[in-house]
Amino acid sequence: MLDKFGIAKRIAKELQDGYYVNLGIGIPTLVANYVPNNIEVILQSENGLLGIGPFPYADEVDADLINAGKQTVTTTHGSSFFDSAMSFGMIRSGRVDLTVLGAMEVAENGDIANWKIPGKMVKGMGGAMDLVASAKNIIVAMQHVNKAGESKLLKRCSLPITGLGCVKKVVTELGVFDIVPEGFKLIERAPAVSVDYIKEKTEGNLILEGDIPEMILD
Amino acid sequence: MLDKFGIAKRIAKELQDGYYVNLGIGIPTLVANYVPNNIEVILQSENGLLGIGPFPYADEVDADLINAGKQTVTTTHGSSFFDSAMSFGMIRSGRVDLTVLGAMEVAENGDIANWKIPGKMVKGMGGAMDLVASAKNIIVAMQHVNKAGESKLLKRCSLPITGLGCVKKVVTELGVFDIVPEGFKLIERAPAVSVDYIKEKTEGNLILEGDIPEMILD
Amino acid sequence: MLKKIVANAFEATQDIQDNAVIMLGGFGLCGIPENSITALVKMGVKNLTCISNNAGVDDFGIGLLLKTRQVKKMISSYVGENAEFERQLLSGELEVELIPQGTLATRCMATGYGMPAIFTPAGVGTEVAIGKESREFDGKTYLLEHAFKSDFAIVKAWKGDAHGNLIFRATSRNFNPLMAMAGKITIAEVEELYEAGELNPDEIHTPGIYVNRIFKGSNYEKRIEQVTTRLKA
Amino acid sequence: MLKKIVANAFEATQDIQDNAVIMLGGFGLCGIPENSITALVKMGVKNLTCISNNAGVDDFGIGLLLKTRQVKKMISSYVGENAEFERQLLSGELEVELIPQGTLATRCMATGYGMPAIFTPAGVGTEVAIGKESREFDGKTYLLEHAFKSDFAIVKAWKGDAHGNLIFRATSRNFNPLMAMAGKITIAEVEELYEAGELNPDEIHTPGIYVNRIFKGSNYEKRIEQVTTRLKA
Repeated sequence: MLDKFGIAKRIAKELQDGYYVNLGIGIPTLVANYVPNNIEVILQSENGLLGIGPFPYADEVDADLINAGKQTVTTTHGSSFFDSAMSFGMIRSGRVDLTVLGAMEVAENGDIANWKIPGKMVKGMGGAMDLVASAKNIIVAMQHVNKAGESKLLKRCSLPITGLGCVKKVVTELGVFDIVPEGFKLIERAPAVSVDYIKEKTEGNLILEGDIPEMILD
Repeated sequence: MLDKFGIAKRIAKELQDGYYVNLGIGIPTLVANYVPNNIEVILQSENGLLGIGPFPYADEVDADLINAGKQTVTTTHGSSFFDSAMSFGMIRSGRVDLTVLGAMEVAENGDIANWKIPGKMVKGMGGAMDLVASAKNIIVAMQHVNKAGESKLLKRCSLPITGLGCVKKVVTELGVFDIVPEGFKLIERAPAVSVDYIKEKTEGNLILEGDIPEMILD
Repeated sequence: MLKKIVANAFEATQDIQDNAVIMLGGFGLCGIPENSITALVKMGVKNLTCISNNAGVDDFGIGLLLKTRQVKKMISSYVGENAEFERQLLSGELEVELIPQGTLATRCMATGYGMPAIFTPAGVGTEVAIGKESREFDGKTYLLEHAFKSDFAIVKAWKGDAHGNLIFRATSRNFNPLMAMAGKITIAEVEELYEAGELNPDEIHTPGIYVNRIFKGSNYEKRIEQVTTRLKA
Repeated sequence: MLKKIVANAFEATQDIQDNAVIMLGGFGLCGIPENSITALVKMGVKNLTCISNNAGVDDFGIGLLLKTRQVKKMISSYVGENAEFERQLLSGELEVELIPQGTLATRCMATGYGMPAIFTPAGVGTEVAIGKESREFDGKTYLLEHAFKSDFAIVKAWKGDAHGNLIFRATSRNFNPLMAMAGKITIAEVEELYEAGELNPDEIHTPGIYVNRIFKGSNYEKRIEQVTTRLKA
């Protein structure tokens, strides 16, 4: 089974040289720590920054320089600033190659729910609805089950939807799943996790083709 | 009767302190020469400049700095550059206080024709259609009659329309006309021009109320 | 002569009345018009509708206006950092309209660009789409979203000049230039105020035509919501 | 590593095929991609559809592509400076679609912003409106105008860097940043090419995400259509 760092590490293997990537808050943000040394990836922050650098040293902290999670960050070589309309323009026009975000639920048809729990204080969707409606390649990073132990990979989302049929891949502590027309296709198992265990924890249609390899995280 | 400089001079009296103004090619451009000394007017060029300065001295000519008429210009204190989408954004959103442009025909309902003569090579509308569709205050500067001696202040435009019901005022060599619901209301006569002469040269409905003063150009 | 410079936030905001619809620039606490918010609190203007990506925190930013119950309605994309906000919302004292962030940004731009409405795919199939017109282009569905109407836009810039030209710094740009274009009356507070001609025309983000009033702000606190740092190696 | 830098205009444009739809930045002869136009002439690619505000003059700019009969169709707002253009148009060799300048600019922006269509009042009631959908908002009529689709956008900037970030100078900005956002593949030629990190992130007009290829141009002529000067007092 993977911890959150393992999930981030596995997602980092999806990165390709020259990719423009938007990383959501939470586990997705961790992906930045595992970008392979031999490739260059440019991180987009939807408040208006291309080229997010590492967190600043204490004496570099700049109130005017934050990411979409409102954390202080730095720039890198080749960064640019722009307003939020252009930022979502990049997203809507498909210039961002990969979007990684968290979710409360993902359905076997690629629907995602990650912004609202009825009966709880609603904090808002932020940029999530724009991202999921526009990004051409969306990977969800999340825990496989919720705190009550219920599967978050569902036949149909039970929570209010953030976007329709948009998720391409899900990475959880149990494995990697491609969303295909028939449902969740198990691509890789997490270390020491059995197919049967994954089956038990997945409510949505699970597709098993041939021998499912265990993932290699070097 | 006015010459083209007189027309420009008369239009300059319409300028108010702090106005943002777009001046078309031809007589309108001359208006810039007669801005009263005690007011400040900012000229917009739709290719992407706010704050057009005078023509450059010979040793200042800069190929990257032109107006919408493709003439070399300069900047002034407080100028800014922007792209053409923002430029027309300013125009469409009503931020430009006054637009002065030439015309082939103006109709008594405020329609304007100034971009195309059937049977002749069509050069294009450039920004004219955007300007007339959006500007809140449009003054036309033109000759009262065409080369054939026919009135250009018409009941209805005969040439292809540039915009509908948009002209607010017309200044010709003969006088100043407000466009009101009933037609062309003569506001001022040019020096030494009689009301009867203006009547003779105006095809559209001419409205004469009371004594029409002769204009004063100081 | 252009008379855009005013003395301070009080002079800039003095004609903002009860029930006004105001836009406030900033993302989180980054790039917010601190001086103007303070002035609005002191003036006590009531029943405001605030269009702003966020709602501040309990004791800073728009949170200050919430604390004094001056806000009737928030139009935002994310409001999750504010306990007083939550209390007022749950008690029904406060109305909230949540809008996807890109839609919020683009609806501001639409106003500034004289476009009455825009199409965006954000929110298709969700409750955001309820009651909205949708339309397909090239096989993809979009929602029709309307340009914002507001009485005032209040923005914060780094540098400004007497013509109202603005330059923003780093990610404090965010919604500021968009809202600057969208106010019926736009008020800009700046850290550094220059004479006309002192700013490079190529570097201006908001041309002065969009700005009605400008003043040099003071005592910027520039609070940070989440100071995240790394250790020196 | 980002591999956007190419050696020259030939390398940048080598995969532009016959029948391609290309956007070319510039207003008049100001800010046009001179090097790329020369390369296209030398390559002899044919039946191009060119989206460009103007069509150059007889012996410069897009006029060079017209002279060699490489252009099938021009989509422009104003084409009035070119005798060869006129000849081809009248003889039926060349197709022309005339579009209001603001509509042309905004349709480029729409593409770059992922908006399938925009509303503009330009052309309402004119022959430009024929066959187009119109719609009223707040009592004013607008035309629905669609985002452009093109295979390549070719722009000219003043400064650029290895990430494709671009800075334009004075009014040579014009359509360049708009078209840079609108190409399926965007090619930028620049007067000065820098390493990543040498440009100030606050001053960048076109973020590199929109630019696929960049090269340092050479021998810019920067011809001026109308040199207008005043005399020293």
